[in-house]
Amino acid sequence: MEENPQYHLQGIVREKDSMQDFEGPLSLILMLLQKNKIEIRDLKISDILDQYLDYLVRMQKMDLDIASEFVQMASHLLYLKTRELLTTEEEVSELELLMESLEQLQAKERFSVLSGVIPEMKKASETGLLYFSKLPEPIKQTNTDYPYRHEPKDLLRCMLTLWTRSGNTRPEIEARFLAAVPTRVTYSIRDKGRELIRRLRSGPLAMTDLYIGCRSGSELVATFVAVLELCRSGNLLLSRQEGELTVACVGDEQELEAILDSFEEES
Amino acid sequence: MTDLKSALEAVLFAAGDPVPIARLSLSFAIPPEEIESAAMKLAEEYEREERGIRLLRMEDRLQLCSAPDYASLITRTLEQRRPPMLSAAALETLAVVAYYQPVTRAVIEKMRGVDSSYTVSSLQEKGLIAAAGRLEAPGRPTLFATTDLFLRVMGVSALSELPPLPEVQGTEGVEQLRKSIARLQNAEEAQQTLFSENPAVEEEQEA
Amino acid sequence: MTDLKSALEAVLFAAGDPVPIARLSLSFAIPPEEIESAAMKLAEEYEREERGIRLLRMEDRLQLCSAPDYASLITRTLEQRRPPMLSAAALETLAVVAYYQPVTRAVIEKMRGVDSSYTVSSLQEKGLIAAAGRLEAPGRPTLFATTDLFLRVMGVSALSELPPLPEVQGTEGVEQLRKSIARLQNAEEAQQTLFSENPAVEEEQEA
Repeated sequence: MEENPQYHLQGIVREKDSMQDFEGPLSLILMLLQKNKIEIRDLKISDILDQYLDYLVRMQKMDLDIASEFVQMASHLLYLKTRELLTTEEEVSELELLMESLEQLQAKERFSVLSGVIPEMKKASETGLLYFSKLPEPIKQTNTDYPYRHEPKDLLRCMLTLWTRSGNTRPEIEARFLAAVPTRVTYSIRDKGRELIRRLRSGPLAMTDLYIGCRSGSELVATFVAVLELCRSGNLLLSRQEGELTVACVGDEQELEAILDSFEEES
Repeated sequence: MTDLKSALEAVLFAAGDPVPIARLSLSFAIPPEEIESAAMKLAEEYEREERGIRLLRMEDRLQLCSAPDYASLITRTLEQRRPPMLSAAALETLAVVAYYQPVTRAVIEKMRGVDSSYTVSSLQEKGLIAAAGRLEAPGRPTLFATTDLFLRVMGVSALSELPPLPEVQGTEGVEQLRKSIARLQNAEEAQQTLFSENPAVEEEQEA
Repeated sequence: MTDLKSALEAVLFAAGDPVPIARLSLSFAIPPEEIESAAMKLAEEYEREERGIRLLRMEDRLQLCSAPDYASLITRTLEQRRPPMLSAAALETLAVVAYYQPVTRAVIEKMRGVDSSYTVSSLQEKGLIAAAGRLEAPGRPTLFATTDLFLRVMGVSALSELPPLPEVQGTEGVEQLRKSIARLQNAEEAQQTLFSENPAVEEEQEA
């Protein structure tokens, strides 16, 4: 066969029902190939594709199902073609040939028995295909908590496994990789008040100076509350000098100590 | 309706897919026989009252489905394509898988005498057959078996309910081939005994 | 059941989702009022007979769903299997987080010697560890710490109740760790013997 054969796809599709084993134009080609009616070498797949697309356009029916069917069959055709190109002739003994044909004959016999039940299966399927199932309803998940108990000593065992794995020694972790564990430092207002009084004994200070030394939010809050409390009891005097608030301390030591005691009770 | 039947209806409705009787028995905390008998009563009730739903059994699983009478109304309302009827090729392949399962594609092709890769993959896509392990042979080919959907489509609740196969009758051709093979094998063995230096060893190997 | 109610049941069953009354009216070729009244009768029937399904009306759409009474039974039956237990890798990662928290994934990986991104995220998903800020270092990696659920899983009420790791470094630390595990093991066994009513049975079990 020199020239590529022309397949008249329109006709093929119309004759669908009369064809035994084929559901589209390409499966007819596959069937012809298998029955050695045409040679796979003579097939130009691009030609078939052109004809097929042409057919689809003419039918004005670019159906995705049909298109995917086509791709599937075209890929199988390519497979057949590559297999054809790659296989080499093998020598087969007479015995092997006979065995092969025996197997084929037996397979055919077993198959011919099936033909007796196929009409019944066909009839059953005509009703059976009319049952529709439904999609599952979404399930409300109940408890997603991890539902098991473990023993604390299992954690120790794990650590032992890790340490023995790393050569029987505890792995060292460089300090820069470890987070400074956020320690909750609480400042008592009484201590803060005492500290304020001590600092102010040596002379008045700018209000901002009181806060500059604070290292954390909670220290700032403690300082602020202590200032407020001491103001309320009249032991701190605030004055504005050149736009800046200055704080001075008044009152004797005993009085101040009594006031500090009262802070503790409140906090 | 009794509580048990209602509960079964609710669970099967929510599941959509087939639910194993064993699982129902476990979560309902009653023996599987009671689930089965309630299911049977419910299925009969649906039929008798000509309801829109059916309860089907597939081996040891239960599933609710719509009644086949309303198939075209359903496809029309839901704008679905009507399920295409099975082609002759599909039915042939299905029959081979159903009666000789689990089978490889090679066996299907040998029996049908035609390449069946397309039909096999399309049946797989339709959910009528499914991969069921691999054959322990060179290339480890996939084995195929039928599914719950296959039982539903065939209108049976178990593989054993499929129509029985007629007996295989050995044809003359098979007999003749068998004889030829035996003759060839004998001739080959005779040849080997002739050339073997030590017949005793040869015999031992045969034993 | 009348044809119309059965048909409605079948179509709503197969749809699963809500179906507009208008669409039903179109495909059934009857006025929407008839669809509505059939739907109402069907809904009443479901209620009256205490069935496992209910017909809901949402605005101008109809939907079948399982009866709420059976919600927990449905969940129990259809829920996926219980989640898997922690793997050895996950438990290791959890131990590192527990004893070195807050830690970055880099530290966990350094201690374990293997990539731990999967186990870290799976522990996070299970709610046993959680992100707890970022390390003030280049890249600001996430720090992980254990959660309250972790305490419950371990059966302790505070991290301080976990058995402590030995303070010493190096090989000696490993030895000490071995000893404290043995001590805990012995204490546990002693406890068991103390509470067992019949020591003979206990011995038998051990044999």
